Amino acid sequence: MSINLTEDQRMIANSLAGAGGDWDALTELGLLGLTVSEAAGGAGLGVADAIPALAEAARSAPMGSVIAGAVLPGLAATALDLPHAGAIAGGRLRAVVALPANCGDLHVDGTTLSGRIEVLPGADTAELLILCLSENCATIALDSPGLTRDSYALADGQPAADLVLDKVGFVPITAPKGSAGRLQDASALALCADALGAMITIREMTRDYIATRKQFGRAIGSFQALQHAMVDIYHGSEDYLSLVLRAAGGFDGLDRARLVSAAKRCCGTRMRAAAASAVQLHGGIGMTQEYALGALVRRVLVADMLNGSADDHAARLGRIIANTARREMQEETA
Amino acid sequence: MSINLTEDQRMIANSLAGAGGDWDALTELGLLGLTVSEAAGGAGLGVADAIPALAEAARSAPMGSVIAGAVLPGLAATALDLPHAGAIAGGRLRAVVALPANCGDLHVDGTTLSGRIEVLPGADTAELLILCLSENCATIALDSPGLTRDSYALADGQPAADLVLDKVGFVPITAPKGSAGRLQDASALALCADALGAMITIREMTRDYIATRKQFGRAIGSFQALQHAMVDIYHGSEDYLSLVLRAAGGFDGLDRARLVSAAKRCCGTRMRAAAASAVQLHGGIGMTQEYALGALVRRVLVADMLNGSADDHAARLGRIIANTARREMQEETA
Amino acid sequence: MQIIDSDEDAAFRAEVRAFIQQALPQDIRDTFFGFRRHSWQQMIRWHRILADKGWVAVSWPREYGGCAWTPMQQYIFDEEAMLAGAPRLRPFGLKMIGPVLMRYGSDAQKARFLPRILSAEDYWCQGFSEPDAGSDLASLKTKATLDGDIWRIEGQKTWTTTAQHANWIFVLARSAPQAAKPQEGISLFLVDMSLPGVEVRPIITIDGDHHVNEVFLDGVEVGADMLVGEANKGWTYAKYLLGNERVGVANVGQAKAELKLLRRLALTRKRGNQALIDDPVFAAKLADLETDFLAHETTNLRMLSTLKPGGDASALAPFLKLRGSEIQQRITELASEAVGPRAAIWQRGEEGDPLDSYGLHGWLNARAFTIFGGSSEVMKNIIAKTTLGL
Amino acid sequence: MQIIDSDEDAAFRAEVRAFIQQALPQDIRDTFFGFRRHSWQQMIRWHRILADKGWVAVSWPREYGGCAWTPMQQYIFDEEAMLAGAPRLRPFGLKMIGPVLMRYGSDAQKARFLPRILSAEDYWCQGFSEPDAGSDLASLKTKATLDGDIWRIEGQKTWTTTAQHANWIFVLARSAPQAAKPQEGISLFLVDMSLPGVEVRPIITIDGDHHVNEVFLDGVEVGADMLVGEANKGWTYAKYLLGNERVGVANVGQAKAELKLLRRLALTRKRGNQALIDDPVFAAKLADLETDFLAHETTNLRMLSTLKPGGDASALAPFLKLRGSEIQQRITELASEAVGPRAAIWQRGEEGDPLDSYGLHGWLNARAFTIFGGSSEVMKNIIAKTTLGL
Repeated sequence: MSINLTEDQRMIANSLAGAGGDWDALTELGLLGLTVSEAAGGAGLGVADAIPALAEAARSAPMGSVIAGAVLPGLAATALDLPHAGAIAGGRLRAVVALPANCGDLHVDGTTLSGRIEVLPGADTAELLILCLSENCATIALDSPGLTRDSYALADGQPAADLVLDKVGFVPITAPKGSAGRLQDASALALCADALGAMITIREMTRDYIATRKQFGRAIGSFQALQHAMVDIYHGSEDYLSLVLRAAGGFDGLDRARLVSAAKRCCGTRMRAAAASAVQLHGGIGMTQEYALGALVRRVLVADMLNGSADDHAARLGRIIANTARREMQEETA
Repeated sequence: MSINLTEDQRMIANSLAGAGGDWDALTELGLLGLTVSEAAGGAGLGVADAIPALAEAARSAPMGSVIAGAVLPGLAATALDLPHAGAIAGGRLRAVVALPANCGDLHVDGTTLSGRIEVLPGADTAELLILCLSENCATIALDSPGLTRDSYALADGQPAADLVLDKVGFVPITAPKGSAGRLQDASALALCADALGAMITIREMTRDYIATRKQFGRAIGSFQALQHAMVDIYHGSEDYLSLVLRAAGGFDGLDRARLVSAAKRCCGTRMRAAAASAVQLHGGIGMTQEYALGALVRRVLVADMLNGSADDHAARLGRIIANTARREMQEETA
Repeated sequence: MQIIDSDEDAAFRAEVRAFIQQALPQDIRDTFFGFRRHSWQQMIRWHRILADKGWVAVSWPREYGGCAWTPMQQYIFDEEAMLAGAPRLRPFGLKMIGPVLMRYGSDAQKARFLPRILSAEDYWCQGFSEPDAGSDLASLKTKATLDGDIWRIEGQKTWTTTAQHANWIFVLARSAPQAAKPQEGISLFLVDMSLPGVEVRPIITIDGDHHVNEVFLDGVEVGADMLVGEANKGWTYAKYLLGNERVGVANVGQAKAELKLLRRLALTRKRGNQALIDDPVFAAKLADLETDFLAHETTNLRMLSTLKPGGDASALAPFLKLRGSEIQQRITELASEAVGPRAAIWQRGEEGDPLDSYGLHGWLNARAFTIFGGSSEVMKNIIAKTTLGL
Repeated sequence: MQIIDSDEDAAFRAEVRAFIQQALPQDIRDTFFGFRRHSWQQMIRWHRILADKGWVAVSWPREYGGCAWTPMQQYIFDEEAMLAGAPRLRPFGLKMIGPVLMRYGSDAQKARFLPRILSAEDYWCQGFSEPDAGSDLASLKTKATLDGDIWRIEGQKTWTTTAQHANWIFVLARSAPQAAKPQEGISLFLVDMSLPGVEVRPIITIDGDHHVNEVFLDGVEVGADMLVGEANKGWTYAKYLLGNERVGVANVGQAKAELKLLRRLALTRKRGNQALIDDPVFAAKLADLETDFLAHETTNLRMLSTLKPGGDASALAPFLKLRGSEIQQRITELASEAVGPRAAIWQRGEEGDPLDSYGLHGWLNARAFTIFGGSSEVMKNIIAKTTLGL
């Protein structure tokens, strides 16, 4: 099985895979405006279309930088109708989106903002911060006085930063109701798509490895316990693929929260375990930095760690399920 | 590995295994006074000594009736210093102990008691009810006016009953502090011991079955996936054996709650899964009522279901662990 | 991937729902929503109601009296029926021997048997497994000897579901004992269970119930017209049949209905001071189960969407069987936890405890799902070989 | 089974604790309790402190400068040292080649090497695995050719832990290539790493760290006095050595200390409005991990209690290795969860993030535990064969 793509999605996926995180290539190929509205000079791609393309591209290149630097800023600029949309689409302004999951203790004091924003991918080089917390959104120039950043790399290779805000000025934006939640879910699902691409590559590598690696005079893939472990990886990742694509397809419907949290939960439980199992099946070679597996595994882990933990998403699912049960009960007695 | 027993424990285990749930045999062999104090004519066995003997006996016979009809009443009679102790030890009075886990909504109204006691093993034929809820304990004659019972069998074969109390008279007893908690833990651990004996027999049966059953021209125990599943059952049950014996050995220490809950939790998680895996390894034959496996599996399940669920015990463990962490932190800063 | 009905499918769903609403008897509904198992009689009644409507063979072509529904329509119908509390029709005629006869049977066999499957005049059971041929089905020992125009069948079948109710059995038997491979030299026969030499003995399973049987075939004589297709080609037909069986046990609609019941159970039970469904630890387990179900449902639809009508589902079947049976088991796991200590009570009498499907009995019964119809281990072997090429 | 110190053991524990309290340097303690990994230098310092006290070889007989402690005393010492934040001494000399030399080595070898292991003048590494001989160690290809009185060793070893620090390596090499079975015709050699032809190349692992190496042996020449025991009997010595290695990785004391750190981490992190340790879902996972550790600790003690001093632990070893490595992995799993999003930050510089042992790095590093020193799959194969007779 593989990811079914439309012709357009396949073209975008190919471009994304070619450009990877290279900013100039992304600019040249016009990919920075992927999710910016057509009115503002972008391609106007919605989440439902962007996710399958991202997942496909993620099979050959990590998409973290693309998500943080292009997909999310474009979605935010479009959703909040920002004047910066054109500059973002044209690659003239590097923007980054901070969401509730990144923000611990931000507080507004009149016209300034103070607090910390943590582990924000892309924040190392961005010029504009788009802050989306519930209905209160804002833009902040990242060279504002009072704003300091501490940059580093994440385990999947993409750069990120912590931001400390000390009475930093901001431009308030009135966002349409639900924008922050929607962007938060888009961000979570985009991470899931990167992990999905990585996972499909992991499973292909692992299958090929055990089919050829010999120990005890035979391919290790002929040992039943290893076969069954490989089947679990394969079947689990097919199910995960189903969840990610379904969440993309249903992103604009009423079921968005449930579908996204299901995909993200699965990323942190079954896919994390599947990635570990893939290392196990590789044996020693899977433990080496040089071999491609490790970098792929780290992408699955980073996708799990950011934008709400697996337990956070299980808790949200639990609340949705309880509400469903109560509604069903009412419908029956009504 | 096997259960290490003292000479005395082995003698008791052999007698218990021989008598099974047969009341006359238990009376004849003097086993009804096993845990009644020596002063009252019993053998004065403590929990630490009774548990290994029970587990060993449980390898060949279900111990549910013995636990409900002899072990717990004896412990309760001794702990509460009941005048009935001698009659219980002599087999002249059938008693049964109700603990917090059995009692949902009991309430006292002056000198009478009302409410329900549910799924109480041994309550079908008992004459005396020993009720232990925190410091408030009581004895109740089971033929009292206002008391009705609904008897049935449990899935492990032992009889049990629900009791409905409607303004039933009782004899109040002032119990030493902590008696109910201690009896509740003794009851939980005794169930674990029954499941342990069953589990050891299950693993032996399963090993023997896969070593001899042939499919595809070879013993199914030569298939690696089945071997590994069998190793998990074996290793898991060794660990469970460790937990049960350790809880018995530490029953009179400060760590009782943690040790008992760990054993009970393991019964409901790993042992329940191991029992299911044993059925799976047997294939069709394991699904038949006629074959001995099913009755053993049901004992593991019943042990899990009574006296606090696996989640109840995990929650208790969680509280103990959190307290430990806080104490350790204080010790360090002190 | 969007799981939203097209306008056409939405109209179809509305039609289906309306029919079920008025046609499904209340007592059958109540059985399901009362956490009990449907009886055989209830299932047959529902079968006949559907037969009258012409909705009993959802995947069969119209020429044989089927609905010829698209996979999506079949899925919608199953989902609606299950969520309404309808019984599952047994697959042995409709999904197993029926399609085999359509593809490999003679015209006479089709004309004789297919209508009687639709009408429930015949009910079939499956004579495949034997005491020494379970997972290793190809090692079966039942013999069929041709004597003039008559096949004489001798052997023992086991784990035969609903043999106590069925009047026909399809039987795999070894017709060429000298064949080079065990898979060769096997034939598939249609056997009238009222014939002399057929004896059914019940097997009581660990849940205390009577689902399966031993079937003894003691020199049972059938005519050459009861041989399906060619002699010694039975393995081919059996593989086709098993593929269909395993797709069937994806059990998406039924699992969806069972999950609805489980939610209700968890809403009405207490843990501490709150509803069990609000307990974070139980809720996390339920969330994982619903997530895995959502994935299974979607994978199932993705796979079915690649399948042409009448196509060979054997490559997909092991995936659907594996996860479908696992999810059903996990539903019984959480259900028995939700029931609490009362789940330890052994079934009493015919009707049993109202919660008996959801207590220990449900759990014990569900153990069979990963054993029968191809064990999970065999499914994984097949996937490793055919899909992964290992 | 009681896990309460006897009076004697309690006195021993008090003595051990008092010594560690005054002897363990504060910076070493701080490294551990600051969630960081001990450096090689810290480990060597602690080794020398213990050597001065005579407490470095806890299981060795007194005649070789060991403590000759009972298994219970060894256990107590390990527990106290780990809980205080001490580094684990590397096993290659003390637990691997040392015991092999005591049992199979010549008097000259014992006299020369054992004291230098105690004093840390020599540090050993293990030349067993090869690129094509990992789980299937017996297929190793490194050759040893006898030329007069000189063995010439040619080959490549890999996954050699701490080869960058060690000055000696023990090497398995094929000395009789024509032997009937691959296990036969292997010899065990002691090789000075400063000899010409020995080259160490680092392998950077997925956690970005340098734990393991390739060791190339390019015509390295050693005298006959560097052969352990008899030629071609090396497999026997290797099995003895691996048994000891695997018992060592039960890692009970270390896991106990790591669990203490994990509890502290969970106490100081928040989930919602409460400490993470009070979150019911996290608490349930922690409870399961602590339960499995309690079981492992107890099983370990039960097993060791049946083992005579100096006895062959090979039957117990696979159990201890299997569960010990699994528990260590699960500690890193919960720890990285407790650290939260900051666990996604890649290590920076030498010192790294203070939480680096407990974030992603710890998790990645722990993947090795179920692979190296005998993979979990191989351990299960051994148990199935030797303990279960399958």
